[in-house]
Amino acid sequence: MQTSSDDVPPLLRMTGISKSFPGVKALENVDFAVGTGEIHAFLGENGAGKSTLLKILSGAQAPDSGTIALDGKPVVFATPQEAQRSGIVTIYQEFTLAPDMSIAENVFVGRELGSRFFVSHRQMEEETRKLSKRIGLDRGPATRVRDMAVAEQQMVEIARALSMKSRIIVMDEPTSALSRSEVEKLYAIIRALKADGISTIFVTHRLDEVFEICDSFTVLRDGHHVGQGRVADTSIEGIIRMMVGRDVGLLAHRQDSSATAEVALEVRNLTRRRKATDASAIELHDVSFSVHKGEILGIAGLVGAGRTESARAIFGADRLDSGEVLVGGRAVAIASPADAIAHGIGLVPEDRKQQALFLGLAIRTNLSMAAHDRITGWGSFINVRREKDLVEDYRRKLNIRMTSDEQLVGNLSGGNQQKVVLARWLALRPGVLIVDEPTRGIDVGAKVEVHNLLIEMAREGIAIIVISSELPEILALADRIVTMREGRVTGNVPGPGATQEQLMTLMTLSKPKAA
Amino acid sequence: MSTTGLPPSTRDTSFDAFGFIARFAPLIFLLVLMAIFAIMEPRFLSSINLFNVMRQVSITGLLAIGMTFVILTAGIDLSVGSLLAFAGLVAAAVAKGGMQDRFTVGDDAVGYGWPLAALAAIIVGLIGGYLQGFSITRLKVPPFVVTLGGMSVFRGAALLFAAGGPISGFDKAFTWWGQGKIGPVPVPVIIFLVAAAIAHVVLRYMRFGRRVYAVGGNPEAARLSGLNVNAIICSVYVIMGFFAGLGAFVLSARLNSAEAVAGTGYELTVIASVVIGGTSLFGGVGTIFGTVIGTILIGVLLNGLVLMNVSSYIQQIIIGVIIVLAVAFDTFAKSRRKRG
Amino acid sequence: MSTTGLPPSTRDTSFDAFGFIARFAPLIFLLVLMAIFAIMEPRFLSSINLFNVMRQVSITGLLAIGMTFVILTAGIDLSVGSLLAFAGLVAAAVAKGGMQDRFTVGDDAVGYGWPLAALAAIIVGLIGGYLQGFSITRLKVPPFVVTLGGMSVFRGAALLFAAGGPISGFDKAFTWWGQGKIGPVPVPVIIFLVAAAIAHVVLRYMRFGRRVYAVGGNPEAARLSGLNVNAIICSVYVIMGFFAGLGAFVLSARLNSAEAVAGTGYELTVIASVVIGGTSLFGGVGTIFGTVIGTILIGVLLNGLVLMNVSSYIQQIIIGVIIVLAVAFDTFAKSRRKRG
Amino acid sequence: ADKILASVPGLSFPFFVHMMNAFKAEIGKQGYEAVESDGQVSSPKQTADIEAAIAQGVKGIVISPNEVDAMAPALQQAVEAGIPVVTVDRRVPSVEGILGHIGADNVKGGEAQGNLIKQLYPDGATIVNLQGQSGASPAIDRNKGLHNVLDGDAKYKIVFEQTAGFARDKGLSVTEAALSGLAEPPKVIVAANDDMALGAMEAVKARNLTGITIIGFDALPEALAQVRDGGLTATIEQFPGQQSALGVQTLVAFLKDGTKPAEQVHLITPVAVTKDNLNIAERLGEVK
Ligand SMILES: Nc1ncnc2c1ncn2[C@@H]1O[C@H](COP(=O)(O)OP(=O)(O)OP(=O)(O)O)[C@@H](O)[C@H]1O
Ligand SMILES: Nc1ncnc2c1ncn2[C@@H]1O[C@H](COP(=O)(O)OP(=O)(O)OP(=O)(O)O)[C@@H](O)[C@H]1O
Ligand SMILES: [Mg+2]
Ligand SMILES: [Mg+2]
Repeated sequence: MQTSSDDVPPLLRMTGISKSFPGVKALENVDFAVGTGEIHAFLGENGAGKSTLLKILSGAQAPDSGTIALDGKPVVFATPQEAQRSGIVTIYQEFTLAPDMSIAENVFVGRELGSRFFVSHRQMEEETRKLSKRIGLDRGPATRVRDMAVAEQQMVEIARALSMKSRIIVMDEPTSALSRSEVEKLYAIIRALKADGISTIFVTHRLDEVFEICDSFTVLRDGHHVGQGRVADTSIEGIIRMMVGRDVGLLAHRQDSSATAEVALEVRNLTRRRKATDASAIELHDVSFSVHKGEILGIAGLVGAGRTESARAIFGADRLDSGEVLVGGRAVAIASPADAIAHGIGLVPEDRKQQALFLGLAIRTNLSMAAHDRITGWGSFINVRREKDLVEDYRRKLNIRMTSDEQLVGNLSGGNQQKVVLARWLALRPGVLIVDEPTRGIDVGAKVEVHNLLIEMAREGIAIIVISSELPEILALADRIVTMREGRVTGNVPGPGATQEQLMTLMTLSKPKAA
Repeated sequence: MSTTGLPPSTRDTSFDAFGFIARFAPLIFLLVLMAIFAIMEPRFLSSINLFNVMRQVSITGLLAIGMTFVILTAGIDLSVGSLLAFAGLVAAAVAKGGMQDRFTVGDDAVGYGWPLAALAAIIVGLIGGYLQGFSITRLKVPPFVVTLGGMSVFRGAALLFAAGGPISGFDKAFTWWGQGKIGPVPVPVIIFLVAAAIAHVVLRYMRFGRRVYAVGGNPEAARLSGLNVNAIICSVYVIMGFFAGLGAFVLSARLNSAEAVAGTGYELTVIASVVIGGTSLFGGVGTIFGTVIGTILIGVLLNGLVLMNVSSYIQQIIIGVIIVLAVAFDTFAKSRRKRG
Repeated sequence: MSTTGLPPSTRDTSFDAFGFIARFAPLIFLLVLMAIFAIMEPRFLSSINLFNVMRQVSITGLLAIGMTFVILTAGIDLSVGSLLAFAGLVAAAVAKGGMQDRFTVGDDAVGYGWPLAALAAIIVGLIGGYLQGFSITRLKVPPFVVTLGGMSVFRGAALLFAAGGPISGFDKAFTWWGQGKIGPVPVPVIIFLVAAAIAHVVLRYMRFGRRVYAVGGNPEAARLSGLNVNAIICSVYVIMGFFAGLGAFVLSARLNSAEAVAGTGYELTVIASVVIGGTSLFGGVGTIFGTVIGTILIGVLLNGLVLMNVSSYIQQIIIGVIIVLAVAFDTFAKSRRKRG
Repeated sequence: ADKILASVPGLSFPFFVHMMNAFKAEIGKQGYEAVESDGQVSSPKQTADIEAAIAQGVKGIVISPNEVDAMAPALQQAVEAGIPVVTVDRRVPSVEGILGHIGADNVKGGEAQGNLIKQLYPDGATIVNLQGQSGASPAIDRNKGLHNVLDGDAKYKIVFEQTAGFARDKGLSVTEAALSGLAEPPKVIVAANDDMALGAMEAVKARNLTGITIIGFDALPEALAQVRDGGLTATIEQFPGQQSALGVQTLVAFLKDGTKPAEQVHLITPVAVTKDNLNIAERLGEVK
């Protein structure tokens, strides 16, 4: 294991990097160094400035000041292309795929294979097939990206990075959309890269991953460099203290369940086909479960298990082919999200940028969007006073970091954006709240806050369904856990006492097992 | 184009000069242009001329208000000119008491009176708008295509209705709406400004306005927030239709005549007014205030160049260049603000 | 609009009928339309009439090929008609050896010859396209606005250049490009189809083409993938300019005349052709094959209705409705293919 | 110098460019300064131009209105502001106090086309009629004139009638469709302006048809050249230059010493120009 010693210049050294956005100093005089063949964890709370620094490294943004040196020689990257030529390859936090092009075309965009002028679709698809196999993406290379799930899109991003000649691979939260088995495959790849002397910069909010795979780390807080070191020499608590400046528990733990006997929501035999005409392409197959008032129900499954599909179908976002939804014991017809909301069901979708946020509108407008009834005064005029109070209320409850409620939501860091989306649904005061990957891309501190919030809501009598790819999160929160695989429910077990191993078995089962 | 436009409640807390310029870029551009014209032709600033400009823009201004709603949802309406022509003819026929009396002039001309005529124009506009909104939301055909089709259909309908000829000669009560004045202010100008004020309040302070921005900003998120996206999209075309009908009535009153070829080419003028005012064609960003400025800017350009007796060919060149420069200035000012 | 259009390399492993219909929806619609016309007016299918249709659409078809590139990047070009008029006049002036000999007819008319004239038209087109591409990428003004400005500027330039009059009467070698035939096939048709074939190959098999799709699909992603997005966007307007120039040359040859008002309203016809062919106005989705079908569809409509001697007012109504239906059919077919 | 507003419906039409040039030449000759207004085929635009001119303080207005009814309020305004108005080519009867009108009735022009057809084909003929832009008043009037003469006489059959929008490319494509739609070629193609006639001529040439009479309208130089060389049979001369000059003279006479024209409406009779009377054409000099 090589590390950077003081006399040999490290592979990469960024010195005194500063960058501000209007109203925000995203980075101030930050130093950052990575050695050859090192797996370097880059850590910090939401909005600490990680993505900004990495965008500067990859030539996507220009720093206000500071220098970058590769092999001790100063370099300037004016465009992503220049960074790529120097061997710096980046997987960005936001997806950078063209939705209507195939996997192969996305992987090789800008570097198409073929002769001088003509591209060879065959050659690109061949290469893509190999890459897909390596990372476990089970899709034909000609599949259109638009038709794929979020996790699969993340894998396409990884495939693209791997297809480039690199010395440093920058991965900005590559695992946030992945579940355990894909994460394992990614680890294997990163280790193989390391063996070839390729360095990886790895951003994650799942701190256990740092200890599983990383050699060294750098921590950022509020745009300042607050610490660095070798992973072997520290503990998870030590890193958290550095990140947030105080002690935080890793995960919330539910002391006592608040579940009642009253069923809030029940679904029976939900079935949905991908193609209207093709009975074999079933996405959801007789999915049934129920959730009680005050209960937290966890849904666990691998990527593509159909958890998101179930949630969207219940919420009326997608049509069902058959099945029943019962709210408070009565069958209801839900044809649109508006219907679901009318029946007191809320959904925090898994992809906040595409499905939840109005990036060009203010935080205030975003937060109150589903709760106009609460802030509308006489003659359907918005009561701005009441709206501002509402925002202030949730800013305090959720500890949202913002400069004012007029700030554009698009300028918030990912974690704070997620909190705004959660607040939107809390403001609605639903009877049933479905949260799909509620802590995706959220830092540890915020994660605990979100967990406590969910527990708090359950205590108030709301029925909560948590979909998460992180088993520890499900285990920590859920009163009861439903597992799914390939569109079917494969298990339904009590939360307390369940183990990761037990859940993994159920998640990979192909036949349902009695609970 | 990620940084254009100004959503209704974006404010930076700290004052900064660039923020100010960015916010009022279209207005600043307009004032500079007016200053230049005033220097080159002092009569430009005479009150009679300024009222002329305002009266001239009041019709396209009404359409631009409706178009702002449409463009805020990332839509577009190419049919406004044709719909205006058709609605105008219907209003004219009602005012004349039917097609037989089309060419009667003077007091004999009283048909069903202006209130019914105005109502007829507006109803035609509403129906036309609704049909298009329906096609967009139900048939899922993009607005550009639906309204391109509508442009052709309504023009054909107008020509058919009028058998190609104009209908003219209304009573005084009718023409007052286009030719009258209240004090020194022409009636169409008052109609335009009142409509703008109402639209401003709706977009900024009412729930419906909020939702228009939301649908334009991210339709999928709007749907998942429980908004009835189809209803909102359909309604902006109905609103556009309302303004086309109102504009048709005022135009007929102003010209004391309605013709089947009225409003030809208005769609592009109107869209240009809206965009110059800082509204993004990608939806979700824009204000009525900007649209009013954009409308006046185009009117000032046309009027100023005529006053200076610039050859009409060269006028077209200048207008084209200035439209691009106005938007470039707006974009530039906003990008400066972002960069800080 | 999430599922419209057909990317060139989407293949389902299993064959399904809906997929097939979705893929060829515009073609199917065209064939149905032709069948209806053929039943109502048998002469519609005469080879001479079909060649007429093809010759008629060849000019807008050339423009539509260029427009496909533009729309694939989520852009738009409203200036094509004006640029065509300007380029045509310049070509005509070159062919006549200057403005003095504008009306000379016959063999005296030989000026600098057709090769130079064609070159001049194309150069004007390229420069016009480049200026617009430059304004879009450097001044960051949206394509709609830049080309709306360009529409006004080029028209003004054309009127100024020709002082409002036409330039006509070219030599035989020149007019052959618009009026000649090779075997039974009119030359403009050959030019159109060859250009379409080349554009098809470029978009589908060449590096540049794939990048056009990438830029249209997600410009930010394209930039982060190391593409020079500005260069690609600029170049599609240059390509559009090339086709405007080529179209201008062929049109002048066909009419044996160039005039300043040529191409008025072409922009909407051309855009409609492209969209009917399944290209998404949001970029990233579309094919040249579709554009050719869309172009022919509009030509068939115009020709068929004229042939049946339908009143021109009713024609406009029918055309508007059918454009919407064609796109609705395409959208519907595609939505059946895959449910979202 | 004092200013006179000269306004035409649209300077994108060669016909009105010629008219404007004649206005400007005559205004200059009379010692005034011309203010040019291009109506851009839009009544509101021409109205705005008139209003701007009133604000600017012009001494008089010569105008060819885009649409006679729609331009009435603006002209009324001018008259009320004490500005003398002379209309050219298209008359606005509803406005009282217009100083004078010089014109050649478009209906009469259409009639001249019809009469020529009757004269050339006393035994009857089949006719293709290319109409002008839908809804435009000259298109309506010229079409009306043609029908006035031909309707009611069974020998003259209009076998095909379509608008070609005053445009040459449409004239060409509509003629092509007409020729393929008709069982046998027509005897006459009559068009509401020269542009469409020239387009029709190219379509006929492409089909190698001979002996079809093509009649245009406006007597543009290019059409005159074709009449001379046999491409077109005739075009209608309305003497727009003469009308314009006369209009300006009428206006200036009033401005200088208050003389009103002897007759308020002065009509010039449109004439069909054929090879035989080519020399009466006003713009023959521009033909090379
Ligand atoms: N384009 C922008 N305009 C304005 N502010 C921005 C912009 N991009 C980032 N910021 C701000 O810069 C700060 C740092 O953001 P950055 O995305 O680097 O955080 P991060 O550490 O990656 O957070 P997360 O873990 O949530 O992804 C945040 O306060 C954010 O709001
Ligand atoms: N790796 C894959 N191979 C093939 N199809 C897949 C794959 N992953 C997902 N899918 C498709 O996606 C559908 C369900 O995806 P959905 O997003 O509902 O799953 P999920 O359990 O919520 O997973 P995620 O963690 O991605 O949210 C499946 O029915 C399948 O058609
Ligand atoms: Mg980040
Ligand atoms: Mg999911």
